[in-house]
Amino acid sequence: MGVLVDAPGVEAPPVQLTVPARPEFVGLVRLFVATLAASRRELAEERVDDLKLAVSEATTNAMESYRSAGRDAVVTVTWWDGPDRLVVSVADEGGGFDVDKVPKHPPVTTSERLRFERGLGIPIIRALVDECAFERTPKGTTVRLVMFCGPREDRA
Amino acid sequence: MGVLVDAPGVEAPPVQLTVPARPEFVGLVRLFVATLAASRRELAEERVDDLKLAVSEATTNAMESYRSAGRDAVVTVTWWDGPDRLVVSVADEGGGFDVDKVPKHPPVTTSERLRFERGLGIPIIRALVDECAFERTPKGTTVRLVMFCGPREDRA
Amino acid sequence: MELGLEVSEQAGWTVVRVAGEVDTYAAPQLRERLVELVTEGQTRLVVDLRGVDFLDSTGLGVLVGALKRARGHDGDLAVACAQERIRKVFEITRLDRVFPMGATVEAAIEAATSRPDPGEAEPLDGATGGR
Amino acid sequence: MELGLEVSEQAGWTVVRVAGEVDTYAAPQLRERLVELVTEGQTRLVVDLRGVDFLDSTGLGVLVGALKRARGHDGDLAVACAQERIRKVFEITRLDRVFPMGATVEAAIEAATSRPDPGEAEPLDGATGGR
Ligand SMILES: Nc1ncnc2c1ncn2[C@@H]1O[C@H](COP(=O)(O)OP(=O)(O)O)[C@@H](O)[C@H]1O
Ligand SMILES: Nc1ncnc2c1ncn2[C@@H]1O[C@H](COP(=O)(O)OP(=O)(O)O)[C@@H](O)[C@H]1O
Repeated sequence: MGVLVDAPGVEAPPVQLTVPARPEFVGLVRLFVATLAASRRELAEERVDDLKLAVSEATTNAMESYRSAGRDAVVTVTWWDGPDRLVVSVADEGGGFDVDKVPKHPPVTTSERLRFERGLGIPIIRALVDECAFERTPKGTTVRLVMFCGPREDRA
Repeated sequence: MGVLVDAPGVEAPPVQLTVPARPEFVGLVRLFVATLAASRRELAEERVDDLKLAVSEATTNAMESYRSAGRDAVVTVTWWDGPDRLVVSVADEGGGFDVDKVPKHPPVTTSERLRFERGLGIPIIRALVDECAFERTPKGTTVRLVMFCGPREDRA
Repeated sequence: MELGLEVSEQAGWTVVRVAGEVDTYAAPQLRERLVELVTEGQTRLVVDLRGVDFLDSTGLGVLVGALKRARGHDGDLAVACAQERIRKVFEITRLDRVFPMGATVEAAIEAATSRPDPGEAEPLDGATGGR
Repeated sequence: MELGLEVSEQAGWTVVRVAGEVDTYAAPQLRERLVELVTEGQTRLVVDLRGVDFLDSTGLGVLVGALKRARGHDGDLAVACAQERIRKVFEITRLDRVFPMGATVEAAIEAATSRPDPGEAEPLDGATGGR
């Protein structure tokens, strides 16, 4: 499943959640992330919140990628629990985009800035996770987010 | 996807959660069910609890079906939100069984009863949901649970 | 999730207060504790489920096993349970006819002590003290 | 989940107390309310986010849009926010330099009124009253 996931010690199988590409399901995705992250007790609460927000942003983008799609559009969120990292991917088949061509905002110190209500999702993702990658897939995008954390405690 | 699911008005796509066949993930399955059921406000809290317990029992059985399985064994829980019903399936590839051949317990009024610590899951499922079916699949079992409920409120 | 398990004494009974979700993940913790207690000779047990949010067939199975073990040592195992939701699981499986039960620890002990013969291995009909 | 939205008055400002999760699902409710208020002429707004558990880029976008609208009518939009978690989202995006902000409604109003010229369309450098 790509470079990040073949990282040493990441065990199969992952946990996976597939939701319809509709805004009312993004809360379920956050709950999924928060619940799984909470089982890594060595991850500070603040970083759980960071990961939750990053995944939420990626999921919102994935849902929006289907703007003109039919009723069977879905977003798939996959969670790998590695020994030293958490890896989450968010996949859509909404047509894809080139992350390097996303326009940048004017600086916040200019009045121009207020013209833009959008375009904050990817900057937020980049600021919050330790690694991220926006991969093109045949029909859409897979965003991979990585959060490093201390070694996993053994579960009972 | 089978008779129950092709029921009139059940919309595609479903919501789906796949978890490794390990006991620590059954709580996540319950959270998934409770969260999705809560969005059907016309479903009484008691019935949400009933569905949660029934799905939990089916998931526990699905996990146990893999007793001797490798590390890639998973259980897939699928949720369909129908206009007049909720349909949940729990699928494993743990080899399957014949539900009609599951032994019955001696009556609770005899001392024999105390010899059996197991065998309560399927009776509990049958008691709690409106319909259930234990289907054999090529490699395992799919349990389908149906809960009737009032017509869906429109979401904002 | 770890189970909360606190042991105390009340009126000559050993009370095990359980908190959390008693499912396939957590049930082994409860089993281990109950087996330990019976092995130590504490055979008159009340399992206080009032702090339990969820109980499934695995949890019931642990209680049945512990009841058998306790009665095998001339003891008993009573269940304190106030929530309709948890009580329902006992009713569906008819195990409310097997366990002495009450809505409080006191009521559970009362149900156990008013049984015709608490040392006997089983209720002989549906009309047990626990109902 | 529906958003909680309560409107009140304080020191000549219209305070919108928001509760819940401001995400792509709920943000339209907030946008609608803020647009309504500005349209009614309530252009000096404090959005009180202290009861908000989650705020994402969609929520920020709504606030930016409402700020632009309010300033376009010689008003302003200040943000009250006490939780580190929510404040962080403003800091990451540097929008803490755009909005007058405070940990309480009073402090948010104070930040807005001490800005060099609250009616102006933008802060001209990083040292705005909101920091
Ligand atoms: N999964 C995706 N599929 C298609 N396009 C995307 C995807 N994610 C982001 N984009 C594009 O990148 C742009 C910037 O994304 P983002 O920074 O999250 O801001 P916003 O979503 O508010 O526009 C989006 O407007 C969209 O055009
Ligand atoms: N998904 C499944 N795959 C294989 N066997 C199953 C499955 N579900 C149930 N069974 C069989 O049916 C039996 C009875 O199940 P149940 O009533 O839930 O009690 P328990 O799981 O406690 O034994 C199980 O012991 C098992 O042999």
